Amino acid sequence: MLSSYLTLAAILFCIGLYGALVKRNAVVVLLSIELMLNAVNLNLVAFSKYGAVPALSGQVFTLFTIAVSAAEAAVGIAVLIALFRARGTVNVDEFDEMRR
Amino acid sequence: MLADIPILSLITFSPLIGILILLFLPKQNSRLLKVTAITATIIPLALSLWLYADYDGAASSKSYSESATWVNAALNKETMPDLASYVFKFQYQMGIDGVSLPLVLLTTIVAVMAALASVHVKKRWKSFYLWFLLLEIGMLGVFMARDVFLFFIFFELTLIPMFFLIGIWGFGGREKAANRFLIYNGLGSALMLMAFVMLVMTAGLQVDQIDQQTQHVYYSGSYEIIKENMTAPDSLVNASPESPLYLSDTMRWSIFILLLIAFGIKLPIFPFHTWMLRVHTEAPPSIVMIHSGVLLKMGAYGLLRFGVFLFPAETREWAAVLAVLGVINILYGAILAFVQKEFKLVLAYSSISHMGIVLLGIASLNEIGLQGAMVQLVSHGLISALLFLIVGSLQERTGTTELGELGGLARSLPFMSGILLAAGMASLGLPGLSGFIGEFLSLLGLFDSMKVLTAIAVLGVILTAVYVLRSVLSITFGPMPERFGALRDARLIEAVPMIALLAFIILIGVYPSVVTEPMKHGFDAFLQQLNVKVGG
Amino acid sequence: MSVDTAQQSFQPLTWSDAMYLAPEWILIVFMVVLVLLDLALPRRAGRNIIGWLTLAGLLTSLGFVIWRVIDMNAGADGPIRLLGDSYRIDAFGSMLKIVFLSATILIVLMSLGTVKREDIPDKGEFYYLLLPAVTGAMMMASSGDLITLYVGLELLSITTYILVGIRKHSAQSAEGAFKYVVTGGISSALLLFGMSYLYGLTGATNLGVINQALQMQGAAGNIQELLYVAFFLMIAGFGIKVAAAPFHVWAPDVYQGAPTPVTAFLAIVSKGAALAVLFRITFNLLFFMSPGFHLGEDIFMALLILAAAAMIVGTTSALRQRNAKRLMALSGVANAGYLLVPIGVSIKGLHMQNYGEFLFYLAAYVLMNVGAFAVLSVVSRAAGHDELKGFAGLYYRAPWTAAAMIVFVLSLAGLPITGGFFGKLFILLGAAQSQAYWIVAIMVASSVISYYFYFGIIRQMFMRGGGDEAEVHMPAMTGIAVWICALLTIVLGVVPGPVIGWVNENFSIVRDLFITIS
Amino acid sequence: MEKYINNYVIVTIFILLGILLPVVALTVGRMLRPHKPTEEKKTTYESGNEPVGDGQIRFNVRYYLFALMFVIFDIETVFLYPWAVAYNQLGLFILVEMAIFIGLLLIGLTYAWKKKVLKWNSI
Amino acid sequence: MGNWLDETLTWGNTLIFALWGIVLLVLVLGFVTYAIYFERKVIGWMQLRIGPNRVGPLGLLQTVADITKLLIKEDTIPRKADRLLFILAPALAYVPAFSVLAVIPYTNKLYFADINVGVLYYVAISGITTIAIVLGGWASNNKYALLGGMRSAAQMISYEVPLVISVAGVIMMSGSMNLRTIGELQGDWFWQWNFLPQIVGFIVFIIAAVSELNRTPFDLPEAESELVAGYHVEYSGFRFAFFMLSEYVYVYAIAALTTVLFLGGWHAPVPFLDFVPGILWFLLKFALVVFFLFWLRATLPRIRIDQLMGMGWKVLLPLAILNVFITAVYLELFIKG
Repeated sequence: MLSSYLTLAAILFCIGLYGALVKRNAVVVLLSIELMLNAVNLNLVAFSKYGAVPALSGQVFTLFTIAVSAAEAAVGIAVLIALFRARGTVNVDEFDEMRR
Repeated sequence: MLADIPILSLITFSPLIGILILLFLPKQNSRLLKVTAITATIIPLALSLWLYADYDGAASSKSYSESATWVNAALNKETMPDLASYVFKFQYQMGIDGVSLPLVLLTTIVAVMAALASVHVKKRWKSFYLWFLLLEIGMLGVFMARDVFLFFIFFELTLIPMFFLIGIWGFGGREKAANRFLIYNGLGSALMLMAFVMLVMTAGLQVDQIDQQTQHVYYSGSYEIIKENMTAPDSLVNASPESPLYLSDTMRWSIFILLLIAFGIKLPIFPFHTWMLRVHTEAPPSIVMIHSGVLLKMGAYGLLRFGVFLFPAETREWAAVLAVLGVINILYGAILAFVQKEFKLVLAYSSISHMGIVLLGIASLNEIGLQGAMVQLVSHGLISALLFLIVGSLQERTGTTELGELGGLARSLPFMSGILLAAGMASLGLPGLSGFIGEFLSLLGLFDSMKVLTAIAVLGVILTAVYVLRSVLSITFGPMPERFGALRDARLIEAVPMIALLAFIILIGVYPSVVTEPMKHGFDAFLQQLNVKVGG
Repeated sequence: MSVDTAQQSFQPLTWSDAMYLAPEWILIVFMVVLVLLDLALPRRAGRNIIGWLTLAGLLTSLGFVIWRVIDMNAGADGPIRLLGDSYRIDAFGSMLKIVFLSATILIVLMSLGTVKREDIPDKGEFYYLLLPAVTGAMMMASSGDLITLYVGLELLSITTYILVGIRKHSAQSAEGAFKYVVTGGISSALLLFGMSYLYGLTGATNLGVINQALQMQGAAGNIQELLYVAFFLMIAGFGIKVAAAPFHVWAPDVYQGAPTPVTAFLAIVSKGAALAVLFRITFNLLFFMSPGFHLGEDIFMALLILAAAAMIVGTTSALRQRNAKRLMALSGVANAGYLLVPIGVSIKGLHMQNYGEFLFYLAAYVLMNVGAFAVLSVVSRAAGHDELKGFAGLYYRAPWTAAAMIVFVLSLAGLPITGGFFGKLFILLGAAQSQAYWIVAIMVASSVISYYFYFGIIRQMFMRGGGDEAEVHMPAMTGIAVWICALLTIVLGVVPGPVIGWVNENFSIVRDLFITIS
Repeated sequence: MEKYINNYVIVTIFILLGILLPVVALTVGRMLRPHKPTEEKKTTYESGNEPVGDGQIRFNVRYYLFALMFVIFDIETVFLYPWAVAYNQLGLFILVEMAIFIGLLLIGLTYAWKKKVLKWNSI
Repeated sequence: MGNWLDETLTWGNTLIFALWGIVLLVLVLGFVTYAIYFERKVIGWMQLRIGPNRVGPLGLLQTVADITKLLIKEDTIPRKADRLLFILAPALAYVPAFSVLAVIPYTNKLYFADINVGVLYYVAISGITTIAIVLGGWASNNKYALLGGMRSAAQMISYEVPLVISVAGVIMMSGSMNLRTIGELQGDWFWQWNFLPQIVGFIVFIIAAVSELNRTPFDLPEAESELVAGYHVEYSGFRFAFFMLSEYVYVYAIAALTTVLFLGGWHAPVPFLDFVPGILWFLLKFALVVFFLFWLRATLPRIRIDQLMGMGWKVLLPLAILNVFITAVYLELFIKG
């Protein structure tokens, strides 16, 4: 039971990491990060229920993770809006103002 | 009498008086600034002469040591409850002996001469002299520090002023020269620091037994403690491989080689010399006087004190290597000096060549050779200071130092040409002048142990004569370009240091005991140590 | 087991506990008041009053922290443990808090002089957002539980995301903020993923309990691989947060995009807090290991390798940098490497003053960095850009500022007699005492390489420019910050003994660093 | 334990039924309904005018702001609900804690209000 | 139903659960059919019209005819539409609408899933519908549809917040998120039901619920005068029917939820009326709520969008939070030991 949850979480995490590093669309990048965080949540909840040492703290941790990732997403989107206003694009490749 | 006052600190920090006064002087009044600065350099000279007069061999070196705890940082001793204290002790410890005294004197003399020669400086006098005096503090401190970290701090203290002095007041390529100087010497001092850190954390541990239970344990950078621990056969460093402080052979060799490279860069030893050429050509002449006259000696001094004295066995094993390096230096320097078209570069390579002789003297590992190395240090310091003093004056007048463009100056500048000739003679080792004594003693010392190398080295000395004569003669004699006809000979402010330096050169040449006398028994302990090691 | 521990570890906060949290409360209360004040003040009114009040809040909080430290040193009660050890008020945390608060105070001081409404439209927000950010850093320093640790981390991160992008009409600022959000998000995801495994394998989030579980299970050896995965994920996460190579790529862009005071905050408080947490976690979790179980050694070695990479990459890539802020970012990468060394060498043989070394260098780093950034902000204001050539001829334009900058540069380069020198020296000595000579060599080498670009600033100030550039006006508050930093840098360089001695004597590894469950 | 699983089996069944109905209905519908596409039928509807430009226009940023507000306040309930459930069993301090928590959120709301995030002025 | 839940899971049991689900599905479809009829009749009555009266006796088959018409109507998908999402959206709108019904209890004995986080489940699943609406608007590639979808999303998320927070008061009163427990714990007298002690929460809940349903006076997303028909302008045939269907299923769900949360569920208003079975009381209250919703539609005009958003954030949200506090303080003072 546990291992299937863990595998799913690991796969989600890897997809998220891949997306965050590779995707061009800034919104997709943010989504990928959320995906990674959700993989974490899955892990935590699975462990708290089926882990070797089941304990409630994992679910508490999940609540915090959810809340914090929401705040992070909110700030991320806000920043992205500001950036879109300034640059008119959400293509990550074009965010190279400072390398020039 | 002198022993009652902290004379060493006084000497070292006396330029500080100058700095403080200079800070409050107006920026534009160059004359006032110069006079103040020159006066400020005379104070340490006077004090060091006094010290020299009072110095009485190895016996009095003890009475001149000063020591105070600077940093006393408690270390965490949580798991060692029975310790009364566990600290890292970093002391302000100054001392003097036969090896450092001549160099201190050399420093103060050259500093005065360089200050006099600095009249050529054209801009930003105030900061020039501030850095200059700071540099002097650093140099004096290096020769007197008896704590490895204090030594390191003074060593680094010479780095920063030099960087500014070269970078602001130098010639065309000054910034590059300053950078090179900084990086190479920084590298050298970093390696040195690494070696020191390794030394202190092993050989620097000292346990003071207060009574049966209580112990004071401290790490110290004190040279005496390190030397004691390094050389005593039953110390924690040497005795048992189980001790956490034990220095294995690999460690010893690593530290030794680190130090060799560190000071080798400063000296400079052959592959590490490139930085110095640029400094010689780009730095302002008065700074080159100091650089060539004193700073290079710091390398030799450090090698002697920390490399050779702390690692007698390793030195013994590598004496041949050192000697070979010395010979390479001599020949390489001489040959390249021969083909240079720029007088400053000739002098730069000549410095490399002469420093090779110092290495030979050290490699001989006997009293004569070591004394020779010391005399060579002092003598080369004076000679190169003199040569660069003249170069500075020449360059100011003719605007060039290319050998091809100079010539026949004996006619328009008879006095300076005369001095130049004399300096050249000293440099090539004419008997009766200081250069001869240094080379002769070093080679004599080396001849005892390595005859073939000595022979090759002598070849190098002959080459020296060739390139020195070639360049000096081509400047003083031969056809004179038209435009040099109306040059003014040395002014008083230039003539005084020239004559003074020449006087010192002759004095050492005629009466070498002024240098060798203080160090008469300076090497005894070391040589004894060496023999014990070899014997046992 | 599960229900019992959950019941036991659940200890609600009480009123008396809440009093111990006074420094944090004060910051939060000030923030709330300032938010409301900012909203209430008319649009046209100046916002400097908010800056001053922020300063007041920080000072009050600092006062309470110091009082707590003195109070705790006087008694022998041991640390104060709140909520089942998830929040600990001990010397480890309190001393770091002093550093963080002081750094923030200096940053606010420098901002009072240089932050103008033209470039930061929401000046009020800029000031009061520093308060939750530093609260987050303080939480991180005090936490003994993965959850509080994470919440603190994110409180710090999220507020700094906003701070980086606070010049909302500037494309650079927004771009920097976006990059920071993305890397920050990835880093916290990595961190959390590692933590989730750690939690899963031990069933606890409390560091002390995890340690115990690891000790018991470590010998069994059947979970080693996952533990390695967990720790390496966490190291990667922290690596991004502290901007240690190879996880540093974001730093130059973000530092350049952010307003200078924020850059200083990122370089100092963010980095310091992440390092502090790393310190606490590694020592707590990995220190007592069963024989035959090399996790601890391997992780400490990995940290040292990370440190080495940071030092080498940071210094070498700074060599070709022409932008002062990017340069400082890369210098920060190298400094993260130096600060990782006392963590990575761990406690070996006679060497156990890691915390003293760490804290001393951190303090020196705070001073020299705030100073350098303060000068940079003034200079770039005069030049209109933050390229290195803005420093050209500073000697003619503002000789005293140039002199102060020399102090900072020397300290950054690790030359005597400055705080930076002794900071590095103590770290070197510690590493040598642990016989990690190779890291000593790398540290020393990277210091030398760094001379080149640090002295590049000096070259610009003293050897370039002919004095025809615009006059540099040093605002009074920034000037005060600069001179406080310069003087303290020198003081740390002249008398480092009392400082590091005080830390070493009042910091007990067993009492203040390790979380032991009773 | 059985009850726990059974409950979620029911939930799953409901979800499956929810999916099934559209699938079935649309499939059945496909058999019944005519299929005579013309170009005109497939144009986008703009009240009978020729459609102008693309339909997926850039819309007001305000929507995003509301989305942000929603995210923040909705997440609040993640903490609010467990708190509400456990409220009767815990002491006074839990009220204070939640007061602080909600107080901070209200300040956030005030902030948004004051910064005119909540003001709707166009489509 | 309750006793099935305690048994070990077998294929047989699963089948039984599935059958019960289908029964409910049929009932709900029936409800929707006649709710529409009822709505038209009620509104007609209120507007002094007759309402549907042609198809079947009393027009009872009117809705059936409508549905049949939709079923056999040609289904067009605009060329510019994003085909996959366009097809997906109606189904996605409907699935959560039906799924939330799983947790609603009808009496103490009659319920389906009895999960401990019932309220949370309802809130979480119903949120998905918002996505479906935005998706439908976006996939249509039509300006009106997009704006309708965005407005709808903005409205729904804005009102979800007060909706969710207003329930917190009820949860505090019962100390549980299980809907059955919440229903059960409400007292025997009608003034002990949650709607009176929680009057603020109740009002906020009702308003927010109406808005969640996109019904008048909050039916801006479908404002014909401004947006043609809102997010489903491009939909026709049975795809359109599913949007409508989910709206009416939500009417069912909300009415049932209101009954359970605030109106005492299956309890009789006074103890002596206990002899009437609980399910009848439930249906009565349920019908009342449904009627109330239709009544609103006939009575109130549509409000402006700025008023709508302003009311959600500036009035309902603070009120809901205030309600939580009042409840907390009340419980602190009078109930907690």
